Amino acid sequence: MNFAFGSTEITAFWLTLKLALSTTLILMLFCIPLAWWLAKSKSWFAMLVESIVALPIVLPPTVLGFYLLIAFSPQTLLGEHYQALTGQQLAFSFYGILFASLIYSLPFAIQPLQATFSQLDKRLIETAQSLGARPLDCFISVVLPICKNGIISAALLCFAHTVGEFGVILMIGGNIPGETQVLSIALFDAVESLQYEKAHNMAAGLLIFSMVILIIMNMLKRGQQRATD
Amino acid sequence: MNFAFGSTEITAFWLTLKLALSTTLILMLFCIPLAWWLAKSKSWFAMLVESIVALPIVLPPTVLGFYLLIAFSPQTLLGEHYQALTGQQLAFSFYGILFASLIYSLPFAIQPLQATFSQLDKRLIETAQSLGARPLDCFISVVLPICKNGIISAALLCFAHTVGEFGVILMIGGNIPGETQVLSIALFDAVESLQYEKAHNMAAGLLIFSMVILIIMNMLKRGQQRATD
Amino acid sequence: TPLRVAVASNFKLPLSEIINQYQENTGNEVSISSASSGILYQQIKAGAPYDVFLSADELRPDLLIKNDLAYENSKVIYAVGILAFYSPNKKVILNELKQSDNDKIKISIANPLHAPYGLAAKNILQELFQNIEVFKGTFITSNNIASTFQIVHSGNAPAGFVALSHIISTKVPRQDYQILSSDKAKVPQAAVILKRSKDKAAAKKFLTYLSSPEAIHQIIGYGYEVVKPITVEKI
Amino acid sequence: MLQIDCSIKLNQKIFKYKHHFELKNRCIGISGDSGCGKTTLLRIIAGLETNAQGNIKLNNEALQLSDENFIKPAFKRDIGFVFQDTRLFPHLTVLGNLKYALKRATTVKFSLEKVVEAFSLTPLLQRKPLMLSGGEKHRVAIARAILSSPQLLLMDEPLSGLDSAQKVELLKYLKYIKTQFDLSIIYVSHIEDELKTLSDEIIYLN
Amino acid sequence: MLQIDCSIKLNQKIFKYKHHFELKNRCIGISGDSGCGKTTLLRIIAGLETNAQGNIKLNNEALQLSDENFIKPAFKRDIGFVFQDTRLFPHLTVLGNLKYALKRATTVKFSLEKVVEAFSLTPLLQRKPLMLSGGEKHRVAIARAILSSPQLLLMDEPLSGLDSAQKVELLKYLKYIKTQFDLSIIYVSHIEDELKTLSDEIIYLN
Ligand SMILES: Nc1ncnc2c1ncn2[C@@H]1O[C@H](COP(=O)(O)OP(=O)(O)OP(=O)(O)O)[C@@H](O)[C@H]1O
Ligand SMILES: Nc1ncnc2c1ncn2[C@@H]1O[C@H](COP(=O)(O)OP(=O)(O)OP(=O)(O)O)[C@@H](O)[C@H]1O
Ligand code: MOO
Ligand SMILES: [Mg+2]
Ligand SMILES: [Mg+2]
Repeated sequence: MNFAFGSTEITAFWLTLKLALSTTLILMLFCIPLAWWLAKSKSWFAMLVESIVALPIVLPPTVLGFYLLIAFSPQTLLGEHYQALTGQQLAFSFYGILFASLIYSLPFAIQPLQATFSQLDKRLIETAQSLGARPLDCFISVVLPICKNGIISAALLCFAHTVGEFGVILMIGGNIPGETQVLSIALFDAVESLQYEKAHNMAAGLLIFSMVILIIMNMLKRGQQRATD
Repeated sequence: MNFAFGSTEITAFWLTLKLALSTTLILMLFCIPLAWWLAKSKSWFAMLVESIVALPIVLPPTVLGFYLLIAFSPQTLLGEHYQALTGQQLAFSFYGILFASLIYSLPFAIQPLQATFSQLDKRLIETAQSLGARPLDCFISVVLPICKNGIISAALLCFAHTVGEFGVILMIGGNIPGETQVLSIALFDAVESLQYEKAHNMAAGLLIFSMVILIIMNMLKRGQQRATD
Repeated sequence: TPLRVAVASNFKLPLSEIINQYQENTGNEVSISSASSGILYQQIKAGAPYDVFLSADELRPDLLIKNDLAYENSKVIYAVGILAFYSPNKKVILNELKQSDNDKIKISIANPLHAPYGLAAKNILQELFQNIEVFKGTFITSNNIASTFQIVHSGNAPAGFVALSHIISTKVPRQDYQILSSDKAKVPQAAVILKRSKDKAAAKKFLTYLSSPEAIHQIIGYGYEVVKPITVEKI
Repeated sequence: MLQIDCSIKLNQKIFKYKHHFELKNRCIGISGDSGCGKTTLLRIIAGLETNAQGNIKLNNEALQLSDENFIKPAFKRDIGFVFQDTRLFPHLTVLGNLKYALKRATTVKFSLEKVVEAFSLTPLLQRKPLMLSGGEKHRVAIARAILSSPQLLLMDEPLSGLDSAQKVELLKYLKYIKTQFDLSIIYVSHIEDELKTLSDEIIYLN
Repeated sequence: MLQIDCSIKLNQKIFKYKHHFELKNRCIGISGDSGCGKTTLLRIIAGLETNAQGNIKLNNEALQLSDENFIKPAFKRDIGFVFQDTRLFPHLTVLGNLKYALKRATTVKFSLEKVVEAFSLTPLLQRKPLMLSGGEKHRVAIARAILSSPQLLLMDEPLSGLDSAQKVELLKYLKYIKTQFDLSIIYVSHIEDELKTLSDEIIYLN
């Protein structure tokens, strides 16, 4: 435990960036196919999956964290297998908070993706097929570029949401610098311990950093839009 | 206050429902026009607004709550005017947490809406104009129904996100039964005070309730989809 | 309107019971708002409509008094929290901790930066090991003492410095914990009456009730100690 | 009477239009090579090309005066448009599409029943556009534009998807309503026959 | 050789197709009233109507055998389609659309340059579809389908947006590639002239 200040914030910043990027990347890879299936399928099963996948938003983060804590403990299947496989504990590790972030941000990736996909003109898919494009090819060459805006939107929500994530990580992170002490936790710590100036500085930094990311993403979106019109 | 179990949760449940419905309704009314403007406008100003509007997600909820608490205090402009106008305090009141929820959930409404709108076929708007539809008429009779899925998605995210909202309300709500003690706070209280059974029951109830809402919303979406195809 | 009491979350359970009795005896209504002492403190500074504040430490009530938000002579120590070393099945024995355990054994602890129980734990460790910096990789810091307990209780850490009150209210078997009797393991919890209270008399009456034999019985039953009979001076 | 003196730049190329059409219950046919700017002309008249510069007057009422920075918005111009790519509203049934136009007509000159009959749309009324054949879509698009009862109707290759029998019949119908219902038409087509049958005057753009 | 014995239910109505087309470097013209099921026939052949029941064989290779629950997916059928509503990819330029087809051709029979020249697409190559005129879109759609070098090319009223000069020229070109490049065509149109110029056999559906 590091009781000294200073480089704490910088470590926390990099950790946050790493966590947010990993979460966004993994969620996009996983959710794009899932959302596509959800948008196309009309079955009751798909509807059920869609609803389940949205559930993590309604659980207060700290409560979600509490249940994850129980799920991560070495007595459970998940915790036990993870420990057997890696020799490490899931809670209080980077992979633990990554896992939690994935669950927590899942709905924010799925929802916009699905809305985008369901709006796609299905005739263009027929066209790609008639030109000999296999399903995956068609998806990559037609669906993804046309739905670019929705995908960027989903990635944006995921990223920002993970940066601001707090309650879950508070529960299962253990506040370990360089491993689980993300910016949001460090910031809250500062508020709690009455170090207001430090808190204000960090909040300002977080906002400026996020603003930059958001502006870049929005520029991408707008650039794309202009070209399509 | 009633210490017998049961009625606390029921009060909290109704309060949560009221808060989530109000937030969703107000945000939809406000964000639909805003998102439409954002999706259409290519100006730098719009891009800036878009990025600012997304900021609340990156601030950890408790930290956002901390700053709102400062903003709400009767020493500030906002707090002072509110108190002068209503004779009441903004923090620790239902309107206070409603205001906070609105800010907190804003990005979750804007993002999917904007993605949806930007995907709309602009030729249909020209068509409506040529048939004599005024801009508002055109928006209501063409844009909204065609973008229904994205709008439902946005409403869903807002609603669910408000139900699960925690950190902000904890900060500025003050945990007052019937006024600001929403379900998520009551649930956290139960966890904090080690009343696990109570916590499990409430979490289960929350999940079932949300599941029902989500399934209904998804049915609406799917029904709509089927009819359009 | 009921009397509004803001209570640090670690004391919410005993307080609920005490208030049940209090309402029965006096007919006066009391409502509870609970959160961590840190959050309650922020809220009070922002004008929260509480009458009485039961903190988990002495620092925050003192700060409120300094800021002229609470009556100086209303401050009382309503309970003294006791730190315990909790390790199910005695996986870790406190006195046998070695520097070589660093990184291998995880110990749950409340954040000493702002949680009073965390500070107490840090002090104890310092007393035992002088230089605790060598245990860098050992500690898992939580934001409050309830999560500190939950982390051990759920099996995610083999041991932790927790509040005795949590051990007692979850009926942890006696062999799984060790009560730390050093003075440094004590956490005096102070209460104050807030200046914005509209009903000082009721607040005072309630605070006085906290030192009644019935209340003390409850407080002790939950694993706290009390200091000399508390009296609320004239305010 | 329609006076146009406009120009517009598309893809670095400037398209210039200087025309004076006598309209009153007449049909002006417009032909010209593909890509010569026929659709663009109609779009300018309808007010859909906001980048156009110049002046337009319809029956002495100004639709656009660039000098005065005046441009009447499309929805206020009493001008109907049958688009080359039909553009039916996908969320409405055929009936919904027709009613959409009818409700927004400034003066209702046509009855829904009569138009539905003239275009043989009865069996299609409850269908969504995605369930229509190419020719069916074109018929609905024309019927919809007529039901909005415009002063001037712009038609961009409206009969391209129809079979010969239907073409003959609809041309007859258009001729009939043109004189009976005080309607002026500007009709773009590549097909000489159609143009000759309907138009009182044919103009070749290039 | 194409053997079809299929039926499909659309809007409670059953469309039945029982045909035997000799294809080898030939063009089959198809005509019929609007809404009689021409597009539907092409869609079934292309494998885009998954609800169709029955059997289809192309040059003795099965495309669909309902008894054996076999249906060859559209992307595996070596069949090109010029859609009535063009369907250019909006996110790609004209060149992008053409290359899209070229890249996915199983055997490349046509060179991009030659086709671009034959359809006079050079000035359009860098434009997005939204910036094209109606006729230009149709030309790109035909060129794209040809560049995918299919064994069989299905064309649904492909020349409807073009001017007469272009029509004549493109019909000539289609005739030329049909014989030179081992291509079979099924050509749907309402216009007798077109059908007669191109087709070796004309079939009237109803
Ligand atoms: N939105 C646009 N942006 C840029 N250029 C455009 C746009 N729309 C059309 N053009 C170009 O302007 C020219 C005229 O187009 P227009 O649609 O008016 O032609 P047209 O005479 O209607 O042709 P057709 O008979 O093929 O429909 C064409 O070369 C076209 O490529
Ligand atoms: N997806 C669909 N669902 C239900 N009915 C459809 C669908 N597509 C077409 N139809 C109907 O099936 C019939 C045949 O349609 P098809 O598109 O094959 O006609 P077509 O011969 O190509 O006509 P056209 O010459 O007008 O293009 C039409 O009456 C049409 O309304
Ligand atoms: O009740 Mo506390 O302030 O979290 O120990
Ligand atoms: Mg045109
Ligand atoms: Mg057709």
